[in-house]
Amino acid sequence: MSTISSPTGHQLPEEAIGVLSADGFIDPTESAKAFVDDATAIDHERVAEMYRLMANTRRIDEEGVNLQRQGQLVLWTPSLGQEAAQAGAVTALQDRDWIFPTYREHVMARGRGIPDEKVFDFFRGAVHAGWKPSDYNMQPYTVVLAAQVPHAVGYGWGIAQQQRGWTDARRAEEGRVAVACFGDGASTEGDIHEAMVFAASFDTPVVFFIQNNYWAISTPFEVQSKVPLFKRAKGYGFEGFAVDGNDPIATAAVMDHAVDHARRGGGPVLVEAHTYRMGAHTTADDPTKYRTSEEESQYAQSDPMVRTEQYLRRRFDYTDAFFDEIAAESEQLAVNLREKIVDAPDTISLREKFDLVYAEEHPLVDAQAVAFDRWMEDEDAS
Amino acid sequence: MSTISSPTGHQLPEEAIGVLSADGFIDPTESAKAFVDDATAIDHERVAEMYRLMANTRRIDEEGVNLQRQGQLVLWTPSLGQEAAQAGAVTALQDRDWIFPTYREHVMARGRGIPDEKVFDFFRGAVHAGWKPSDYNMQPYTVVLAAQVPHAVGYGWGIAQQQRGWTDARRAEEGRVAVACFGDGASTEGDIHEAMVFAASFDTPVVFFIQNNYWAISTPFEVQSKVPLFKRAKGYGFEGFAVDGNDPIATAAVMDHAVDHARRGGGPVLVEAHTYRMGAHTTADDPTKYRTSEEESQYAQSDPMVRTEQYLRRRFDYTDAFFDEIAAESEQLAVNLREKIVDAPDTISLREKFDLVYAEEHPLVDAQAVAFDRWMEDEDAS
Amino acid sequence: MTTVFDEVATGTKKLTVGQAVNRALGDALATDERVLLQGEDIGALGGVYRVTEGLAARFGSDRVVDAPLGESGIVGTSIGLAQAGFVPVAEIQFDGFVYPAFDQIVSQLAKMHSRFQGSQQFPVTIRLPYGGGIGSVEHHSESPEAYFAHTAGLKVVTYSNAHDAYWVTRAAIDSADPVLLLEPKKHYFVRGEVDFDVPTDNPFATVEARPGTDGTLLAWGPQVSTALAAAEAGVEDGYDLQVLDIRGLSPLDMTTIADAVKTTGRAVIIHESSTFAGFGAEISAGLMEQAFLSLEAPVQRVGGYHMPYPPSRLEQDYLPSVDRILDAVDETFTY
Amino acid sequence: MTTVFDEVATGTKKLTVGQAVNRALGDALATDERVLLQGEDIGALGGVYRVTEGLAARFGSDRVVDAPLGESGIVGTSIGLAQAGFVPVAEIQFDGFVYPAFDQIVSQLAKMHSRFQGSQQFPVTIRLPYGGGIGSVEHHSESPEAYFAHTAGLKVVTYSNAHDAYWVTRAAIDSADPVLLLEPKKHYFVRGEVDFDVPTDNPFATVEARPGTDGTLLAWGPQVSTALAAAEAGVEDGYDLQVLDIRGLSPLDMTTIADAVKTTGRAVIIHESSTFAGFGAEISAGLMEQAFLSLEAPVQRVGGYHMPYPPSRLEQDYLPSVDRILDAVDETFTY
Ligand SMILES: Cc1ncc(C[n+]2csc(CCOP(=O)(O)OP(=O)(O)O)c2C)c(N)n1
Ligand SMILES: Cc1ncc(C[n+]2csc(CCOP(=O)(O)OP(=O)(O)O)c2C)c(N)n1
Ligand SMILES: [Mg+2]
Ligand SMILES: [Mg+2]
Repeated sequence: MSTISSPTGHQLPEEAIGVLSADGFIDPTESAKAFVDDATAIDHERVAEMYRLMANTRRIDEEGVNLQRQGQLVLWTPSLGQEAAQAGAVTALQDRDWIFPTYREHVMARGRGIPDEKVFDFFRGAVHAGWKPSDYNMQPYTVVLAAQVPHAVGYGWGIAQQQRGWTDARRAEEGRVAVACFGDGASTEGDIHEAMVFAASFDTPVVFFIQNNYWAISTPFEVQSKVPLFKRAKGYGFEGFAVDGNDPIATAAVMDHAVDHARRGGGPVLVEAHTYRMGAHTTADDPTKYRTSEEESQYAQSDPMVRTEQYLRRRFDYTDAFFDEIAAESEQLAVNLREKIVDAPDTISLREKFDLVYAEEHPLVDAQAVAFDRWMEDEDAS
Repeated sequence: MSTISSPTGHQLPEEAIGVLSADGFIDPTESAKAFVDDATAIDHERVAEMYRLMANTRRIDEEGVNLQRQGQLVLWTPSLGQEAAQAGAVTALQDRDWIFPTYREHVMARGRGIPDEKVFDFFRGAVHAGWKPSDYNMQPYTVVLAAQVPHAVGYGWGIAQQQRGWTDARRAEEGRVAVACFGDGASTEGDIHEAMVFAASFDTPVVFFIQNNYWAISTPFEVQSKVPLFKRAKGYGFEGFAVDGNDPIATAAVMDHAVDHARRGGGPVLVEAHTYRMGAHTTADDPTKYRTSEEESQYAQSDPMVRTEQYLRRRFDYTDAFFDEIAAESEQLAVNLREKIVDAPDTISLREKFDLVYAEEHPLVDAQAVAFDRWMEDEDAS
Repeated sequence: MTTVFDEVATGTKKLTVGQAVNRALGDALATDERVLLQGEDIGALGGVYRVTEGLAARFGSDRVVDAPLGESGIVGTSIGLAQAGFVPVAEIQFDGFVYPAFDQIVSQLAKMHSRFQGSQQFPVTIRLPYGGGIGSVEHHSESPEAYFAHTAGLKVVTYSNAHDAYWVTRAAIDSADPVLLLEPKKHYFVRGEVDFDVPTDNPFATVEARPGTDGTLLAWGPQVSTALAAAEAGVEDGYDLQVLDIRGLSPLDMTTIADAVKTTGRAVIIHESSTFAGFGAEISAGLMEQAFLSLEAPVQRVGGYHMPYPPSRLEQDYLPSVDRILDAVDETFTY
Repeated sequence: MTTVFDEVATGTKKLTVGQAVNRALGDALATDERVLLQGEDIGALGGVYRVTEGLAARFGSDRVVDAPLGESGIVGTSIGLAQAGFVPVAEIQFDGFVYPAFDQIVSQLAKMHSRFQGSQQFPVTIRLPYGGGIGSVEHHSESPEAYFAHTAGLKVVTYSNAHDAYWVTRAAIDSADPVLLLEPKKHYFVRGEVDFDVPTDNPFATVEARPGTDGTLLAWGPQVSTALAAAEAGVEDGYDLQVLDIRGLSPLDMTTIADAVKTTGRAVIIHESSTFAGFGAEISAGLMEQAFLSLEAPVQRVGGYHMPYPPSRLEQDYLPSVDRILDAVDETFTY
């Protein structure tokens, strides 16, 4: 059983659903009963796909740190250690579902087929939004903590209205779900609460997907809450689950259930994936200031990628060939990315930004744009 | 048992602690077990005092409505129907404890000895704050919903720090508690959530006292939540109780427990008093637009004042003499109030307000005050 | 108070401002099925001012929705509704209760179009009854326009009469951009002629409410009537004062304003909130930049004092008055 | 980055702005036991800019408190802490994260003293690192001063160098009124001389950062250095430009400003946020009112454009620059 007790005292809550041990054996937690069959029934293709997403992203993540050190990025937010949680979540969704991420959902972005360089355009300060949301049914990364969560609920409210009167069959075929991602730190923001109230009130098809990685920059989870966050759900009248977020099949099974529940019109669900931020908060952060290397190395032992690899090997007889191929593929992705990112030009100029402030005309913006043009010409001339 | 099922479908939650039937007999609810002894042990003096607070306030409340109709007030917020809840709460406190009210805690204000005219100064538009908070250890009425609740938590945090290291005996003698009042509607505001997180995080001696009167102006409780609000507490890691707020001794006993728990350093507690707003939201409101007279008359049957009177008569043999005396006293209070309020002058001038914007000097305010003086002189001259 | 209308309005009618808003909302709901209203108490009650009366009954409680009591939630979910293809019209019950939604308005709604590089529109309208002089308690009489007009990405508009109430509201809902629609609540019960023929001018432009040659009074929303009264009273003092009714604060029709003041040479700006760093400062600074050589005297500001909006018994001393405005006009004639 | 000091500062020292703030906070904690710091990550980490480094270790995690992640909670509980007798100093991590606390700041904290008729003081300081040019992601580079300066009851102050960082911070904490303390974060690592002798002037006053006779550049916080660079560069163009460093935005030292501009006759106001309804408008309007007859040319504003703060690769085109400032100076000489 994959219980972790950390130096700061955290431990998977007893209600947490976990199926795999840290070394990839099937060893369900007490609370996993209802999910063991579903989790272990997940076919090897999906587990392999999760592994691929995790491995590819981890390599790109590493590249994010490198590129930032080399001055190519203004910032990078590692997803290191949280890959299983995200892979479980994103593979539970249909393409038509919408994801409302924080700034760390790199595995989910990959799961949506968003090209790495679009994600990186954000981190190299070229744009505020790396991709066109409707191309991938994924909202761009939001930086203000929790702010995207009411958006997800509003979106869910809208689709609930559009789907009113649909048959169960049609819901299953065409029904959409919104997934609102946030972290343990963000859970304290008032917007999370209002979002949950609205979601419950309007029976919106929203899954609140919390990655509790036990840290909000330097602030340990204990400062935000003394009890796990899945317990909040009951207070709003919907169901909440705690899952071992470093266990890909447990997370996938619980997310499958949550998404299905929402899709059928059952209203919101909360899933708290207990994971760990193995890296720094961002490249600007220095975790040695606030946590011990013992804690870090302890969590390294529950590395979700190792666990997934072990499971594939043990249960599905995956061999080196597969893992080598993924490693090579990941390496190639990193090479491709570097090529696209290193010394890449601006994707948009400030002049073009003038035209994006409003959809309609705005005389002041227009006048400033004209002045800006003139100014730029003068500058070029001088 | 005093369960109420309303046209809009509300019913006391099964977890609600109730001791008295609607006609004042001892008839505890299932969930009342742990509190029956304490509730029935409340001595007749306290019950009588609660009755006095309730009756006095109800008469003044009526006068509030009258005075508003007569153009003497800009607004009045009736507490009609919520008197038992407030009486139970305020009599559970020591004078040194602090109350952070909404705009409807008239029984609590009376319990604190705040003169009626000070409360009314607010409602006649003379001041924003009717009384000096530190004179009564009660913050003035706050109009922005929920905004006072983080203040209560901050205050509780402060006193928790000041009381660190105190012995249990000293806590019992001198320890202070903050009571944060809010309604079912306000419970949706993000500030309530952040306040609860902070309270839990810092183990503050705060009692969250919700008067769930089932309406937020025209919005029924069902829009805010499909489950009772006391259930929120568990999600933050502290205890929550539902109580029949129209039962004075149940409310008193539960509040005694909550206050005691907080005072001993046990951290926050939530008490949801289920009551009913028998009157209009304010004198500007028209409840016929959104609720039926059947609903109103059904709730009239659980009038907390009737219930308290019946209990005093049945259990403690109180007779007409007592009730007549209170009625006469209440009448006299109303007469006194009218005298003080009708056509009362301003308590403060705009000129004096200039000096209250900042505690320290502010050249702009000073300059404006000088200009204002000059202007007023000119006006008087012309 | 409000009559309930069944068809999209045509012709000309005498309505109160509140009725005109009601009609505008009804017509928007009737003509565009994407329109969805949400707010506290806007359903069965019809809003605390009855401005949405009858709309829930006519269009269903799915399209005219009583929201839970969270302003940030109201604006935040409106953003999501827009992403799902709706045209949300959110009501915030009073001026003083808009601040809990400040982040969602200023940092999210206003920035989304620019953040998303124009790939998605956010046609959210936020209706905000504002202004004082209504004898109410704290937080019910504020004029927060300066906080919002500074915010790029947001349009901020208002009006002063029933006709404009109808057309500014329609235009706000039609706008592809988010609009903060400031409703002068003390005028809800003031009656005026509404012409339902589609107007030829831009409903957000600044218009002349009264011609005049000696000086220009600049006002918006609830203070246009005070400005008009001052201009009227000024006749006795020998002043022929022009009054401009500023409907769009952002975009601000600075061309019309500057042209007018260039002609009269004198200007007094009137608004209810504190003058310090208030929206009047922008107009004064704009006139400095665009009409400097034509100014006979410094532009004056008449507004609230640098204090929180006072208790209602004191509000008449706080608010701009005819006398204070004429005093400021006098001041411009000392130059 | 920051050295940890053990005693209250004396004499003169060369420190970065961040170190000066650290020292000011430490000295305040050491001299007044009512002082309590709270904010996100200010404890063990010492703040994301290490400005509070060492303080939790020195004064205990009871007085230097890692707050849960809710800005409204941080400000709201600070109000309650003040009621319990504390002198709270709350940090909001970045400019763009202050808006969730807007209601508690603008509608509660700022109004409490007036609401309570002066019966209670609210000496809460809100430290807010602000401003751009630091190459960061969205919401980390904003200048929200206009939103706050308009708010009566609040003091809004800033500074541009290490010496003032120390004394403005001390004065903010000492103030009996709530203070929004805007910290120019791009200067945290800029070093300067700090004189720890108690200053004789008012730390919130406007001071001359450079004398000059041809025109006055007005700036605050992060833009004072740009103004000084422009004045320096202006020498080549034959301009002798004065630079004023505005430390208090509210109260604004308008007397010093007007007197200076009366002498030079020309003024350019420089700030980072959008000029439209920005704080520069207040200064321009104030000069209109108080220096009209001395103005040789309209006061100019150089600031951000009317758009959300852009992605960092574009920020140098967005921010005021020496060239744009000198262009505005040129403009004043066309009159
Ligand atoms: C409203 C707001 N406040 C503060 C910040 C600064 N900040 C960025 S990330 C972060 C910690 C977030 O922690 P958590 O929600 O647990 O997510 P994680 O970073 O661990 O994925 C903070 C305080 C912010 N982005 N938004
Ligand atoms: C932030 C905010 N939003 C809206 C309002 C307007 N308003 C005043 S009272 C009220 C209903 C409050 O309901 P509830 O909290 O249940 O308290 P009750 O009035 O029933 O005692 C509303 C919407 C307000 N005062 N503050
Ligand atoms: Mg986290
Ligand atoms: Mg209620």
